[in-house]
Amino acid sequence: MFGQGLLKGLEITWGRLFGKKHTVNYPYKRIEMFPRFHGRFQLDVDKCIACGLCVNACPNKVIEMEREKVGKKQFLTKYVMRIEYCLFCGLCVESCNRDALRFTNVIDMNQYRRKWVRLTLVDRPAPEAEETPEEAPAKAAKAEAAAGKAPDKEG
Amino acid sequence: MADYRLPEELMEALKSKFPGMEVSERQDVTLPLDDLVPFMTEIKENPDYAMDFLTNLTCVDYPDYFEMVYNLVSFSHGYTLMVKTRIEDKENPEIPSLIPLWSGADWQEREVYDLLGIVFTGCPGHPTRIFLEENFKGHPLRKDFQWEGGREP
Amino acid sequence: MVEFAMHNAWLVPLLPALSFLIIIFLTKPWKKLSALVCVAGMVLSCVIATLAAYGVFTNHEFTEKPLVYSVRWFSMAGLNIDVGVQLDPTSAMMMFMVTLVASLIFIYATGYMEGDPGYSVFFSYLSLFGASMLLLVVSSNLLQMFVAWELVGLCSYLLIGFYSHKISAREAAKKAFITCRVADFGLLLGLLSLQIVFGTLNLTELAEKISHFEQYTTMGILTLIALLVFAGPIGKSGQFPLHVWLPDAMEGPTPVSALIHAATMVVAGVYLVGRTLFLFHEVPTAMELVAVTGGFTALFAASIAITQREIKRILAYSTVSQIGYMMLALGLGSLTASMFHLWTHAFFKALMFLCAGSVLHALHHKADVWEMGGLIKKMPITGWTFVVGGLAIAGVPPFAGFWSKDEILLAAFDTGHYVLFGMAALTAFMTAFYMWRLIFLALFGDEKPENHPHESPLNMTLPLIALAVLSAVGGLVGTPWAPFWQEWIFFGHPHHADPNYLIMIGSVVLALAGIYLAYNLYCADKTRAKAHALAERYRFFWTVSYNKYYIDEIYLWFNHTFIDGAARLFYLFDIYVVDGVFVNGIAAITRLSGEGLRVTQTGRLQNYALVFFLGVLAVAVVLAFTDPSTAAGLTGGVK
Amino acid sequence: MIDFTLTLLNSISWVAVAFHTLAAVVCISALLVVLVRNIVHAVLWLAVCFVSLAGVFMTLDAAFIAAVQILVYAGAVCIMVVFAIMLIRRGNMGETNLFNKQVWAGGGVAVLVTVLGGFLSFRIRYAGSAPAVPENTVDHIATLLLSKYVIPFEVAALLLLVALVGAIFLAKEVKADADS
Amino acid sequence: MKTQTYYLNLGPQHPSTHGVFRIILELDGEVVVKATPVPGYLHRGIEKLAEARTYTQVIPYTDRMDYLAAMLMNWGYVEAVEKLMGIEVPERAEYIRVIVGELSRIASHMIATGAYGADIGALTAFTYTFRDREYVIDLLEMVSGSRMTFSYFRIGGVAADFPEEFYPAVKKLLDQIPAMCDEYDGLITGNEIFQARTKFVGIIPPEVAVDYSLSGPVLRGSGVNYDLRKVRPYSVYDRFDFEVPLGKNGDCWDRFRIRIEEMRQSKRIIEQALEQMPEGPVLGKVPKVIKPPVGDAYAEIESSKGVYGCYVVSDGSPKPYRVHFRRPSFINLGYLGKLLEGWKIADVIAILGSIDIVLGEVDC
Amino acid sequence: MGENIFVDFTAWLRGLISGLGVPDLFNDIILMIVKLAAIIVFIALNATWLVYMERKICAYIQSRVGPRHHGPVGLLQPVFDVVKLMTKEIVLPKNVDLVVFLLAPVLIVVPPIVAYSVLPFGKDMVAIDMNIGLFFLVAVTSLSTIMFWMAGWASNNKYSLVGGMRVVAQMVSYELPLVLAMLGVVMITGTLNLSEVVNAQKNVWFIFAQPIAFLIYFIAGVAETNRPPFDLVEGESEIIAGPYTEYAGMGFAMFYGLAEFANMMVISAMCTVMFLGGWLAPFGLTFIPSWVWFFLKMYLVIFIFMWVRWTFPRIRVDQLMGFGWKVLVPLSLANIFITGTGMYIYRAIGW
Amino acid sequence: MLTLSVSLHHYLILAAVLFGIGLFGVLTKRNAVAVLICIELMLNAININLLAFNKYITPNDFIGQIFSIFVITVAAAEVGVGLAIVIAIYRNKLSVNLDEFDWLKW
Repeated sequence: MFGQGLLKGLEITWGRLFGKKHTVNYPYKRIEMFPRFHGRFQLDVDKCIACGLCVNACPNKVIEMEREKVGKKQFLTKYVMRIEYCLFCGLCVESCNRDALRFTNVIDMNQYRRKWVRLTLVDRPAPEAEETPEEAPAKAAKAEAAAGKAPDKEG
Repeated sequence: MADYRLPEELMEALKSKFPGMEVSERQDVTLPLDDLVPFMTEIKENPDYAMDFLTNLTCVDYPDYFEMVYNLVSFSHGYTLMVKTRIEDKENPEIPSLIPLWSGADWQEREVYDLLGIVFTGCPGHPTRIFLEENFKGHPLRKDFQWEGGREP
Repeated sequence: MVEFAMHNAWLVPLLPALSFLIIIFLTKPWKKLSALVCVAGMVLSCVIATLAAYGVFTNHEFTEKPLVYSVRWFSMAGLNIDVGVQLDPTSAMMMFMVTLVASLIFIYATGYMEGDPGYSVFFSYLSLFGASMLLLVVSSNLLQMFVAWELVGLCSYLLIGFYSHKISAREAAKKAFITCRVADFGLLLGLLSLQIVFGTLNLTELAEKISHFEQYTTMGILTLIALLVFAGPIGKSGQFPLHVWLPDAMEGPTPVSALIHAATMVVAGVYLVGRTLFLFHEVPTAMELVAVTGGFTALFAASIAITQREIKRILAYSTVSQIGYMMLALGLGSLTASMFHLWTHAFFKALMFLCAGSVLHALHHKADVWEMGGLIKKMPITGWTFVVGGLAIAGVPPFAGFWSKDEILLAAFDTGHYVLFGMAALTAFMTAFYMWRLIFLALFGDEKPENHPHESPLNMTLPLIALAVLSAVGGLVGTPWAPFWQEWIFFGHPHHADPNYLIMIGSVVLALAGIYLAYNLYCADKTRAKAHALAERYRFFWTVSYNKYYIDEIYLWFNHTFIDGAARLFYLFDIYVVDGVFVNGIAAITRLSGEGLRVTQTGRLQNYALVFFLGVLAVAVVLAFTDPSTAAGLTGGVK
Repeated sequence: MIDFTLTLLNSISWVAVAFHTLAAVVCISALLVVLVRNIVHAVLWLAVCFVSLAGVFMTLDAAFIAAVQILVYAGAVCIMVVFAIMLIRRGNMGETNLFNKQVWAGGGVAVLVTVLGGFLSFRIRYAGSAPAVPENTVDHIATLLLSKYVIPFEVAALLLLVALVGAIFLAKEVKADADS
Repeated sequence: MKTQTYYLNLGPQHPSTHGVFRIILELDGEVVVKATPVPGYLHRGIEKLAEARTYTQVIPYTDRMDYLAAMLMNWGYVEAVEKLMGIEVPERAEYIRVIVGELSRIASHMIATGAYGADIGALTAFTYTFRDREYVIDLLEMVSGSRMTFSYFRIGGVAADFPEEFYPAVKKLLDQIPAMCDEYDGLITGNEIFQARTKFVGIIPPEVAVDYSLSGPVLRGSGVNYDLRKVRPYSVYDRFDFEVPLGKNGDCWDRFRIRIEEMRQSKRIIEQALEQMPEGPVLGKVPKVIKPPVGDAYAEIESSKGVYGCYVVSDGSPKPYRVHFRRPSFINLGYLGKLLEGWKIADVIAILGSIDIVLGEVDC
Repeated sequence: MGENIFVDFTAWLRGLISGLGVPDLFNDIILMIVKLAAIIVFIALNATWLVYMERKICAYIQSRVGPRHHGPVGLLQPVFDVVKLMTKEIVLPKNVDLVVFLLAPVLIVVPPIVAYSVLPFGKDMVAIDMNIGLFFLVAVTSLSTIMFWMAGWASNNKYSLVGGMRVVAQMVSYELPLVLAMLGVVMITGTLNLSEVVNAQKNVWFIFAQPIAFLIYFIAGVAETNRPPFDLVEGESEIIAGPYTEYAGMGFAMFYGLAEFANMMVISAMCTVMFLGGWLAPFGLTFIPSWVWFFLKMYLVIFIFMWVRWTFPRIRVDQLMGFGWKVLVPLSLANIFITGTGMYIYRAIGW
Repeated sequence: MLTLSVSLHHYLILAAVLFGIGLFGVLTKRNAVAVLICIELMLNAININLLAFNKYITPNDFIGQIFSIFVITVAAAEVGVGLAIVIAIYRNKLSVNLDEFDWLKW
């Protein structure tokens, strides 16, 4: 009969009128994020060896890394993520051998101005060099080479 | 995985008909440019092949030539076939259009013209750009395409 | 019941007319329904006609005094035209015959026309024809009869040209129409003269007045009138020299040929002459002319029929010939014999046409008899009924044709027209010959392998069987030993001729001789060498006969020479005198004055409106300021 | 002074105020219909004119006619006209309601007609104050329409039907010719 | 008789073009005389970008094509690279791919359904499907960490195994999917007004559909049985029992209805996949730096919009020499101009919505 | 208590003014202005409330909760909306027909306001008790067509133009079944006076006596107010916003908020008066004032409007015209015929 | 002295003025639609007269009111047909300028 579908629709909406509401009163109430959520980056500075793998892994050249050689170790002085270009693909996190770079569940990365969006994870001066000449300089050089060899400038 | 390639005997028949064609080990067919339209007409119209569905059409810019790639499917037999042909003229690449055979080639050819600058002849209204604006200079997917700009470092 | 039928005989033409209207306006999209309406109308008419005929034939007084119901159609000073129904034995017989044959043919047509795109239209035409023909039959008035006469002509035209996609059909339709119009013109003149001279067209009054025509006119005028009136039948009944349209009319569908061009319409001429026999009776010259025309036509047409090849054409010439027979009988003053032959002829000729139609239907319209053969094995019902028809027309006793033909021969012999009698006898022989030639060629002999005939469906064969029965026994109403017919239908007084056994036996012998000759030439001899040899031997006669005596060609030549010449003359007159002086001269004057007035015609609406309102203003001012009461009246009438 | 004003004001009837205001609106909007250069504006002024005319009808104790006026003229006729204008739209609507060459002649005739009409209207004499119009006019009109004037009523209905069919026929597109 | 036509510029910013897409309509009254689709407002040059990335780095870019079914976009690309390199994918990874792919398909079809409802005017349906899609997206987020651009696939497998809490969640969702589909059916599909709007509108005859290389629900709506999962099963699709819903008339109604049916079928596939899923690694033996041999490969999968193909050319370096994507939305859109002729403005929306384009994919 | 609160207030005001020695004429005028102002305030208040109600109902139907941040449960949301819209810039596009463009949103609220003057809100609560009230109301509401058209025409935008065409076609077409449906009621009551129509429903509401007419009236009413499923005038997925495409700020608010809801209220109020017994109390619950009943019923109808709106898709323009002319008009004519026959039988039996 | 009474003459003069304006428009407008509009004005002037006479002279007969209903009916029909003709002409000539319609057949 004509109109059956119409009545059926009305019935469904009537049911929904008193049904469960799915709205969450954001920002006062938030949903739990899943552990794997790609939120704001977090860099465990102590774990980071400034190897530059993440820089290489990034498809969009988001990560800017500056390091200084302090003794036999590379010392991370600046680690900036240009989040405005970030794809949140997770390749950098995946590439990190030391588990230093991680995602958090924090989603509030929005800023009022575009230039504030940039995420500076580490910005510190290099400490005075503690002479540790027994470390192999070749390893560091290799790391530097890897860092320098950033992906080509895109066409 | 089942095999969806063209059976040997059919391939042999095609070979005898088009002597200029080369078949790779994956049964991909590479044709001289002149044989393209007769070959395509044959495999579309001949009920033994009945390649009625042009899945994909694209082009690759190799240093010495352009290579057109066509992926064809036959609904009735279930065959798939990849056909390639080379355009040696890098300055003014031209190739006959396949729109008369498969209307689905229309937009794909326009895309190839737009991004690689291959001119498809034989159809009115072509070539027309599809993505980029009409007065855009150059064809971005060519290897020699240079574009000034991009984001700040 | 019978009373009702007799007093409401007007229903007989009305019912088919109603079916015509119903089909045209309502049921046209539904083919079966249309056919049903058409057949039902005619069958109902048939029932009424049968009852009415029964009433007439059981009551003797109508022979003397016909039952007439009429109403005034229109009247002017000196001219009163009635329409009405006249029931007397002749019209009752005719009515019965027409409705019966028509019913059967309509039923037949439902099968024959199967699958035709114009199915419904065909049946609407058939209904219209039935109505017109019955109107003609029942007319009490010559003008009414003329109207019906023209209506049947129209239907004939429509039905001949029914296969309008065929050029030949269109041409034949035009030919029939024009030929009949030529004849009808004469008839119309005759009727007008009758009206002018006698002041009435009512049959009864006219009969009354013509019986003492000396009070009104002279013999010469009356002769002229009779000849003019006879022109109509010559055309409609296909008498020499206006017979040319009838064979061509076979282009129409076969039921049409059977109904219109064999059984009913073409005999309308005979019927008309029969109805107006009181006129001809007073004019011996005209009577002679009628008899001679009839006799000659009979012989002439029969001689053509001998050599024709197309099945329907042979039958058509046979029809012409048989109608000539009827005319001959009329000319001899024997209404009885004429009507009797009309009656029997209707049955067997309709039967033969329908059989021919059945054959054509089976052979997918292959018409040449030489290409047929052996059909009787594949189509037994059609074949055997055809044979019955053939026996009837050939005049083999006791089939119908024998009795009626015998009556005519007897009439000719009795009145002493021996030449005509000889012609009639010869015709009878030739009739038997050509008809059996047809039968032997088509039905017997070897089967042609390229033909795949099949028996027609039931709704086609049933009418055949019915008509075959009628052809077989239809003549028994008028045998010399039981002359019911002669008791009823006569002119003047009943004519009781004694049976002349000599003539009877002679005619049978002639018929059998014709059949035997045909058998000899066309059946016994499979190769038909003898027939070919005969044709070769009398090549001239064969050619002339086969080309129908070149009548059509003569007419064509006549047309080209005389009529076109006259037309050229009139054309010149029209160009120079009518156009040059009258038309263009007056136009030039008009144009000149128009050019002068054109300036005021701007074509702009608002311009006109402006002038219009100026006029209104002027009128209002005049009215308002001349007489206050007028102004008050203008503005509302309140003081 | 206040007393005088009050007396004056008390003497003014509702109807008089309404009539004069509405008459002014009617005349001005009608003039604008003729004078504005954009046909769309002309139609909108026409609507104003019709609505005010409905008001004038109200002052004539013809509320029913007033409603009919609004419904038919303002509601239907104006819509029809604007629809027609939309169908015969052109780029610039600014110059669509111009005068033709006979503007002075036409104006003269119109003024003459008006003056004559006004002059003639003063010739009418009627019994000073009008008798009261019955309260419920609709009943009377309905009764009359369906009894005494039933034939004109039906004829009018027929006329409307014929006009409807005619209008559809005239304005119908001939699709067969449109393929070129 | 002259009739005036006029041009109407539908888009690029029009609510019903599902993005930035423009159709130049030549109208006679409300009837479309000629329609010229103009894509390209979202062209980002992904194919060019891919030439400057390593093979792995291309994966996030494929997400940005059909961002409503990003998993499927990943899949086509990694399939092509795996074909090029001849990598064997672990079976568990294949099952994971099937599950997330079908979930992605469900999410995509939910959007198509709801957005089509919104196009036709039933806004409530739109919110319902988005509400339900959130639950699907939640699952995908659970495994991949993102809600839209998952980048979950890797060459040779997937990025990570399912977390433990995934299994009960997906079971719960699967139980709800029939009810969800019934709700859409009740609210939209069964609605007489909706049927009047979509039935026998925008009819694509099957032979035309094949001629124009249409695919996916658009092709199947015309009654052509061509679903790669059945016709040329890739991955492990040959192990599942499911049906390919087909349309009869090739009208908008068929195309729309097929998507709801496909949701139900996807649910069946996921159930079976969960049952059959073996244990094992989720990433195959892949070298650290992916350097395929010189050559080319073309692989196809059935995405939610149709046949999604990827053609990869390698010159032996770690970066692809050329990547081409055969995007179903783009090719399905190729017939739009012809299809729209003769329909009304409202039908334009209905037809465009029924093709279900994603502009990110069309413009690439 | 409450039953005669408005009537008493009017009487008191009249007494007060005449007590000041103001002539009757001006007393009338002042009262008129007061009534008019009351109606405008009433419409404005109701429209804001309806904006809120629509958003809430929409949200609830869509499993959301709707506005809830401004004021208790978001009650002040429409106020904020109004403030925002009033302070927004009125954008004047190029080449618009300026006067018409600006006049249209102002005039659009006039017909509903005028229509309210004859609506009986409660017992004896009617501004002008016209004896052709129903007819007057129909006539006045038909005027709003031209305002919509003005907006669509003046915008100089093709979407607006298409919307204008649609609005004219739709509103003119659906006026016919609307009026014809009401004719059934008029036939039964034999009067055009709305108060008498309400009084005639003392025994049985006309929704029970004229169910078909009610249905037709409801459908045509939805179409008259340009609401879904007949909202193809603004049909945002097709022609953006139809005639209002180019409007911003207050002009937009006049169309979308004020005019739409005012029209909807007129239609619902008419529905209440004609079919739902107007201000009559059901089940003898007369202790609740009549005007409360009136508003309850009116809001019930409005709720159904909203419910329907958020459930159904939009229909196409040819289907709209076809439905109006081929279904509703014949159906309403049949209803009139049935009503006439029924009345004849009724009288013949002589109950 | 200010008199603000209303009499029959007031209405008649209003009608005359309205009629005059309408007539002016009919005679001088170039646009066919405008001419139709002005004809409507003239018809309305007639209606004023009818109703005024009805009120002031025969208030109980309602002839004027009924007649004005007929006038309105006829006017509606006239506008419908008139506009249809205008549109038909426009389709053929792409013009509604009455000055160009000086042909009597096409």
